[in-house]
Amino acid sequence: MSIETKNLDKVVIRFAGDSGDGMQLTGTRFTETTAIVGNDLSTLPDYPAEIRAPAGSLAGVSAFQLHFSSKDIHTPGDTPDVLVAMNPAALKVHLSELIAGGIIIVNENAFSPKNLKLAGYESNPLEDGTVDSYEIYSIQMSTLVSKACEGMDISPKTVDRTKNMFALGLLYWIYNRPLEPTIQWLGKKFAKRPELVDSNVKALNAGYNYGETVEIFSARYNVDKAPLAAGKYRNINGNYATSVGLLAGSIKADIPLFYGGYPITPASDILHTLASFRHFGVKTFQAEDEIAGITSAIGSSFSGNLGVTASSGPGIALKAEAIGLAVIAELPLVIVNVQRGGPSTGLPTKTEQADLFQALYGRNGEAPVPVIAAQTPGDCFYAAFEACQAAIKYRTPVFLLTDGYLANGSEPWSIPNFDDLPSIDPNFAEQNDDLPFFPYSRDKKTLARPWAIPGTVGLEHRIGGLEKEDVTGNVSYDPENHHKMTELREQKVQNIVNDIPKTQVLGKNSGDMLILSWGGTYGSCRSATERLQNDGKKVSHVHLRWINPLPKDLGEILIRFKNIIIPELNMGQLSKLIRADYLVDAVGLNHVKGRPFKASDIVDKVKEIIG
Amino acid sequence: MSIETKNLDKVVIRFAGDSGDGMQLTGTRFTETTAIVGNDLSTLPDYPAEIRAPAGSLAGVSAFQLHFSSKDIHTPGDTPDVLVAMNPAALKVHLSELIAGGIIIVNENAFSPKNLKLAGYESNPLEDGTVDSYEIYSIQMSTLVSKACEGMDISPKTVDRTKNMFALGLLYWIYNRPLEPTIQWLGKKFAKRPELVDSNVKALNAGYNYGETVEIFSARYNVDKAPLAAGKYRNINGNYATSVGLLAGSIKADIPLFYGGYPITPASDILHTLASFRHFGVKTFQAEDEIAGITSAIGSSFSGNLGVTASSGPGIALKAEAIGLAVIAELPLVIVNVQRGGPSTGLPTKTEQADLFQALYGRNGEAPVPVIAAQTPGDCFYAAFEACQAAIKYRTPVFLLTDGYLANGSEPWSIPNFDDLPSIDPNFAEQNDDLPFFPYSRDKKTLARPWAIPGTVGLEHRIGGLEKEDVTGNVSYDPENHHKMTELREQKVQNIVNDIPKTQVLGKNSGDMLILSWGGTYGSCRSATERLQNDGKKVSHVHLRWINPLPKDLGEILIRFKNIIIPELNMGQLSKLIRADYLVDAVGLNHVKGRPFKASDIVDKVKEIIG
Amino acid sequence: MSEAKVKNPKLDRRDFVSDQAVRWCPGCGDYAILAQTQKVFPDLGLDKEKIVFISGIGCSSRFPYYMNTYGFHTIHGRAPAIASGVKLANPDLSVWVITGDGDALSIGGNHTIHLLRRNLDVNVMLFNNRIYGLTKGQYSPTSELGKITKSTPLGSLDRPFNPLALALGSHASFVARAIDRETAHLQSMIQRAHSHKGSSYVEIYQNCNIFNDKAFAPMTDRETKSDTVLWLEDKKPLLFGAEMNKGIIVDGNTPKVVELGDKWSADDLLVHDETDWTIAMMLSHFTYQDDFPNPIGVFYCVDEPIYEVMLDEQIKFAIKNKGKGDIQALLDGADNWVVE
Amino acid sequence: MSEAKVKNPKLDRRDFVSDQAVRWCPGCGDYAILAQTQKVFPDLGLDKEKIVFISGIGCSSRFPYYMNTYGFHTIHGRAPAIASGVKLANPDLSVWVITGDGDALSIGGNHTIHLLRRNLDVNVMLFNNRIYGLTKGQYSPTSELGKITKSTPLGSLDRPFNPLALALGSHASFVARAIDRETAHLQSMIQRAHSHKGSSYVEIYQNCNIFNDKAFAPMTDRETKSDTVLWLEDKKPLLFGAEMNKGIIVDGNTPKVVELGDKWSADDLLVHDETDWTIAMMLSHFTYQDDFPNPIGVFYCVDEPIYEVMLDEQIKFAIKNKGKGDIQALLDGADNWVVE
Ligand SMILES: Cc1ncc(C[n+]2csc(CCOP(=O)(O)OP(=O)(O)O)c2C)c(N)n1
Ligand SMILES: Cc1ncc(C[n+]2csc(CCOP(=O)(O)OP(=O)(O)O)c2C)c(N)n1
Ligand code: SF4
Ligand code: SF4
Ligand SMILES: [Mg+2]
Ligand SMILES: [Mg+2]
Repeated sequence: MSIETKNLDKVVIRFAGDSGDGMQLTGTRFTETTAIVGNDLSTLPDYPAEIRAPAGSLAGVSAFQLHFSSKDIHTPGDTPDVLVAMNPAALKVHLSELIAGGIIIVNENAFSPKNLKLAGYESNPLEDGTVDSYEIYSIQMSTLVSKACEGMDISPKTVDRTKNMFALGLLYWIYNRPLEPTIQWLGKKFAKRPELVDSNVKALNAGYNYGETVEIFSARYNVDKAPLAAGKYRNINGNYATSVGLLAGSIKADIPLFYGGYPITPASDILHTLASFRHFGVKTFQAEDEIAGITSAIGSSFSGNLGVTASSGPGIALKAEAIGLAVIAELPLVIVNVQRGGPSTGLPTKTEQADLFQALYGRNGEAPVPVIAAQTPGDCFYAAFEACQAAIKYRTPVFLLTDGYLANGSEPWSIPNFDDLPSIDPNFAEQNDDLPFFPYSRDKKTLARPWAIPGTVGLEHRIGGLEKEDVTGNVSYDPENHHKMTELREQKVQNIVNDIPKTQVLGKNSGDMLILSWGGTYGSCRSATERLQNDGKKVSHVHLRWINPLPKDLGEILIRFKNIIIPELNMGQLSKLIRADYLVDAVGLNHVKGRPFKASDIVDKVKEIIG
Repeated sequence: MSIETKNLDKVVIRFAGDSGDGMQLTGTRFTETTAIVGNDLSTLPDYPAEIRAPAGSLAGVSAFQLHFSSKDIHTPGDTPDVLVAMNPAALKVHLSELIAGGIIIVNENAFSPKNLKLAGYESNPLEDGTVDSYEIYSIQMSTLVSKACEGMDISPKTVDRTKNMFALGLLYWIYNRPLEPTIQWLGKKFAKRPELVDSNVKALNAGYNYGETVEIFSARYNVDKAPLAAGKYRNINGNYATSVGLLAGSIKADIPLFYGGYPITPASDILHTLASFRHFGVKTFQAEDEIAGITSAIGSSFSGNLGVTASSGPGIALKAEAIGLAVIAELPLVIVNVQRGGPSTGLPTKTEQADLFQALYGRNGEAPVPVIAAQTPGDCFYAAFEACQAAIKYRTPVFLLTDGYLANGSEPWSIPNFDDLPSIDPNFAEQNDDLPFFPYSRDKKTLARPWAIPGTVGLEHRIGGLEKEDVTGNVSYDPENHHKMTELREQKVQNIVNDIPKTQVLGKNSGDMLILSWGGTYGSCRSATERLQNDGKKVSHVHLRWINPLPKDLGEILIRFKNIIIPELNMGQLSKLIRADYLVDAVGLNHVKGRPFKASDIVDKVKEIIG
Repeated sequence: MSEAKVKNPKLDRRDFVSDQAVRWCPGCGDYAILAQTQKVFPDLGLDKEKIVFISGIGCSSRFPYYMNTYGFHTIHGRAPAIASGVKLANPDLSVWVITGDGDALSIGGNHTIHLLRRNLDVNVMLFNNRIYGLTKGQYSPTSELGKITKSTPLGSLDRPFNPLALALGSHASFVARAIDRETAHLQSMIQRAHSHKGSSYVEIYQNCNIFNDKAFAPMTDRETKSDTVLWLEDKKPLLFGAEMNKGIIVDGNTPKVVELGDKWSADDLLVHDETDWTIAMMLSHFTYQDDFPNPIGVFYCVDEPIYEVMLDEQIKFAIKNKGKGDIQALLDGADNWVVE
Repeated sequence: MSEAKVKNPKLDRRDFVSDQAVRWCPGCGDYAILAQTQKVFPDLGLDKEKIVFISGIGCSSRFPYYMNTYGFHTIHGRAPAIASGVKLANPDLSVWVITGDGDALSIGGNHTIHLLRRNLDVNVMLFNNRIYGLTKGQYSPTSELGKITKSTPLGSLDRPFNPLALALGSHASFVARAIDRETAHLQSMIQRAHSHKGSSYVEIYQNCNIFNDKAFAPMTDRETKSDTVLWLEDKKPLLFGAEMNKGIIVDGNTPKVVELGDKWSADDLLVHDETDWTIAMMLSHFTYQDDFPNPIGVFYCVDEPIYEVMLDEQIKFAIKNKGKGDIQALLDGADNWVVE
């Protein structure tokens, strides 16, 4: 029987298995290969809990979703077309989200009575009709890998761990992808343990060959290259892009990057990545807590480094007081919040956008801080870079908001030419013998104050958290001065508006509905808009990267639409802001479920409103 | 020459002198006497800096303003009628605010060349025409007290310190007030040092007799009793009222009050006051920092006490993470923020209202907390009591906002009959052998969860900061559950709206302008409204005590006015909220000058708008 | 923990097992500590409802979920402060803090030392695995200098805390160390912590087999442990070694390891004294020093004034002195007046 | 502080006086400390522009305003962490932390002990007045048990920290104590702190004449001070008393005060050794003990690895190993592809 090869526009695969089954790794490999093949893609890793749960339990299921396409896509996909379930628990947790009639591939060996019980199945779902309406492939992967590795001098346990490579190989066969990149990667990864390279490659091949040989598959699929703009691409995830964006900022400003921080999910990878940049002169300081993380960064900025700190919600909460200090001291600082589900410890590994108000208002007093939010994993690079630019140019702490989805999700990224990025002038103050030095004098255009760093002869001066006198920076309790300084600090932040490009409207400049979004919901909103437009709806999309200040032209745009909807993974924070600032009756679409919107959620809601 | 006695409706006196001159004490004594005399009154202590500045310097000037009247008044007064200046620096700092032609009383002895220089006077203002347009009384107070105490066996320095009593005695004479209450108070205060009682009383009498004897005063003044409602009154300041309100709440709930906190200006007096309530069983715990302050209070609530913490802006910032824990743990807790000037250390001894957004939003995730703000020093008692009620009834942290002005300011307070206050039912969970215990089951009406305290047999359970499963309280990562719990927590807070009385409108129910206020600006707004109404303007006033939730009927009221103005000592926080929630074009009047509004600021602004 | 009447003297291990599935990695040392705790608790003679476990955040801090008592899994580093509130609110409770090396010594270092200084009768079990487990393997304040982890790919640069020296420097009144694998001894340390009145601080070496496997292997491996562990017993000379042929002497002020034999006999050895702060300090200093065995057991145990006891006395004193507070009198104040 | 070239060797006291009016209460011990600092700094051989004073919040923390160097008056308790950033960003700077007993040991306790553990070359001057001055007189973590203050009208309930024991328990490499009134000695301690490479921790007893007057009077009053102060000198026996007739011996492990004479001679006394941790610990324990004199001087001084030096080495090593970072190569990554 010759197997037919069908062309598809897009595929969504979800790999799911026990935490120990290596699903994140499998997904990442499939992603890298798919990137090299030239598809557009978007990924959504999903590990459920901070603690490793007992093997086989529902709580222990880890998943990785991957959407790849021959078209320009923006989300990891609403509903998987394929579910790879390495054990019963994985099937149980994820089956309901599979598309009707979708493909299921399971490791039959894992469907033991014990595992079935752990997953809460009374009977075997492979046999009791549960999966009858799907295209099910039940494969004894464990048996097959142990056969593939027969005769090798490695433990059965180690052999069994290669079953994820079997699954990967099989999927490569189904979707017509090359094995080489994975084989090369295995070679590097296990350079010191050739027997592991060997066994994994054997399992990978076994999976591939299984598809080739066993005549149970009715079709193979082909997903053509996506029509990406010409250029050099790589796959990148948000935390990595953020780290590199910060580094790029510091290199362009020609000042060392200092990172002070404390580990926390899902921000820790920024610390890890920057720690590996010692050869760039990057100084990472794992502090005793988040307060020391940010205050050490403030100290480094006072000394003339580019101070950076990153955390997630609970850690950002601890930094609140120190952010106020950076505001009044008017020192450059970048604060990254990789948002996760709250309140309190909340849902540490899940995504959310509920810390916008914390970024804007989470401090005592009037302490304005610019806020920029990244919109895709790759955009984290640019958002981080722009945060550095603004921090240095305006001498101010800047908030960069990303989230768990962006941080761990990935997409093909057009690699910038570093030389094309703008340089950043730290514009350190220098002694001028003719003039006395005033640490709170200001640049007329930006309102930035001088950055006079210790070590500079003649500029000895003292700053602090008490209100400062305009120009001199001396401590002042004068009522009018306090009001003036409050306004100056606010105005300085608002001046950033001059650096924000004209707002892009996706679609017509007026219509029945404007979808207004910020941060990581960009992709879902954009996909939804495209679908609605294809449906002939008069819907446009505006996405905000800067939230403080808001772009100058936003007001004019808003009033040209009959309806405004603001989808957010919170209870309506941007909505409140937009309503207050523009007095428009923007409606919120608010999910706090620990995961990105499905484009269909938005499509449905918009149709509900405009019919 | 017989001295005329004139009747006045109201007088504003400002006592000013060096930090060492005892101006706060002098002001407080005049206040107590004035209260006993039966005037309505309002006070504004004003000490400029946290650190004692060198004697005689501008930075060292301390002041106390007192407004008393035969009418119902609401503010400490816009412009003083009388300035008591104990040294040149005090004159320099405060002269400009004195009413045209007002009375100045100075201690001539203090106008030495050294002091003049310290105050930055090139020549003596008493001689160079500076004060010519005022009614100036230059008195050698130091000389006079040293004469009064002649022959006593005490040091000249100690004698000189009594000159504030001289000034006080003189003012008692001018304003026709009895000396006895002060004499009694001195007797108590210096019970162990009779020589100090003696010298101070001598100085007080000397001041009084000076007025009586020396024929330089053209008039004495009489300010009649104010027509206060019948009842028992005392003078009370905000921090004391807050402390007693919290105590009253705990007594009415019949559970011990636990206070965990760390000293900070201007909140420390709450700790001091509660620490003196050991005989009420109050437990005060001076913690190592604000985080330990609030977390120990949360621990005490978990154990069944009424946990309370208080601080000011920077300290509240540090509590942010823990507040989130209290939200998700759904435990009663009262958090008091005595607001001061920000950002950062800011203006520690000055008042401001810029922490409203911090109270509402200063945490990670969706973590709703009810917010109530006191409107006058005496109202701090009721606001604190209501905060306790809501915290216990709804099992939630509650924010109580006061500010530096309310905390240290004072007014006559109609003493409540404790028995008339409502009792509070802590409604502790008890074992029910028939039913399993679910820590996150809910009261149908309030949505409160059971408060099951350690020590209760059979209710052993575990809570924490990870998202909880509805009803069981088990850790849950389920998307729909998270959304549901987020809504439940929000709804629970909103349910408090049912306990908020109908909104009072001062004035007509519709008109040209509504003045909308919250917190400590109540008095200025109310005075301004009365003045505008007397001017025939169609102006009404609504004051908010609960800000989260906002009262049910607020929306209907707002739309009946052509204009809405929101005066706030911040850059427009309530304004933003009102605009967002009701889509009305409310305009802000925003001062951040470290001091209360003058009623005239508001009057002028309203007239500017409505003509 | 004041004398609790034992209503149900028949509690057994199972009474302390909650209905929650335990979610640590297979092989984690936390399991052993949990098991020993559940085993020894019935012997403490406490009513179950009077027991409270308070933890911060970390793998170890999931512990309270598994104990069928009152429990509160709070926020990172704050357990000692929360526990202080729990205990002050109700001194009748038996309060246990479960914490990790990151939780107690990194973010929570200040609360830990202040708890010990105040000497509330709270028992701290510090699970020291010398790593951040929950956040997947960064070095901790007890990791050895030069530790290679995710956040320190070229090695950590900070010298580790010695958790017991720090506790002693904070005036802890009870300081001890145990190991996850030494189950009977671990039980006895829990028991000693319980009976001590005042703050008890027990460091428990715990293996994190995922991110810092074998950190304590020399002390638990059969072949090496007798040379690496110094078992502390009160009033006994400090002897160790497979043949108990080595010991600790003090030369001047400096402790030294000697072999017994011609030159030294057991009589020359330093005799442990749980009430001697200098000895405790000296012993605490052995940790991280390769040429010394690592002491396990009770380092220090003395009676010191207890915060909540004094607070209670103060309240009683105040009531005796001023009379029980009269709220109406307080509201009325000293200076009031009546408007008719 | 690496070798700074002295561009202006003629600096004098006045060069270190800023133009800000000093705002402490008349009579405050802070004045003396400021004066001695301004006096001794010209002798340190530092360029003025390389000096940075970092403080938290408290009366003492206003100090940087008065030094005509770089200065940062930050937030309560965080000075050690901010100073760490300052030093790591530019190891050439001479970094001084000015802090109080509340600032460094209450809210900032954790940062203090972590700074000492890391051993950055930062100098800490802790002004210990055993009270919260700035907030007008609450007890502090160094106030004696039973202290009556505004927040403890019936007396405080917590045992004080012993700031030096805590520092030693945190592995501080330089630990010393001075007194505001002993001006020459104070200068020498500042000098010693400066010359020590690694964290230097100097506790300075400071009189708050407004809220805790005479806290150290026994140690400064002419009549009593010779009996209450034990002046530490390296390699010298521990002698004190008006006639230098008293001393410290060690009996077993326990230090004791003896009178010299028939029974004891100077040869029997404990000889101070700045490199001996056990002695330093023992001495630190004398504080708050009425029967011992209070040691003043350098308790402990040893060389330990310095954080920022190792960081610098790590950067150099990485560059040597991997080549200086190439940002374009990093952006390109290992797996990329080209779309034509
Ligand atoms: C405020 C805050 N910061 C950081 C974290 C992330 N975090 C959780 S546990 C932990 C450290 C855990 O280490 P340890 O206390 O040693 O416990 P272990 O997991 O090793 O038992 C960190 C950094 C957090 N939850 N909250
Ligand atoms: C976050 C925060 N909490 C509290 C305060 C209030 N506060 C300022 S200084 C201080 C304590 C001062 O004591 P100490 O450090 O001993 O300094 P001293 O004034 O005695 O020199 C406190 C509680 C503050 N400024 N910030
Ligand atoms: S990560 Fe380590 S400490 Fe945490 S559960 Fe796993 S083995 Fe235990
Ligand atoms: S309050 Fe005390 S420490 Fe502060 S300046 Fe005055 S005397 Fe000095
Ligand atoms: Mg650990
Ligand atoms: Mg102090």
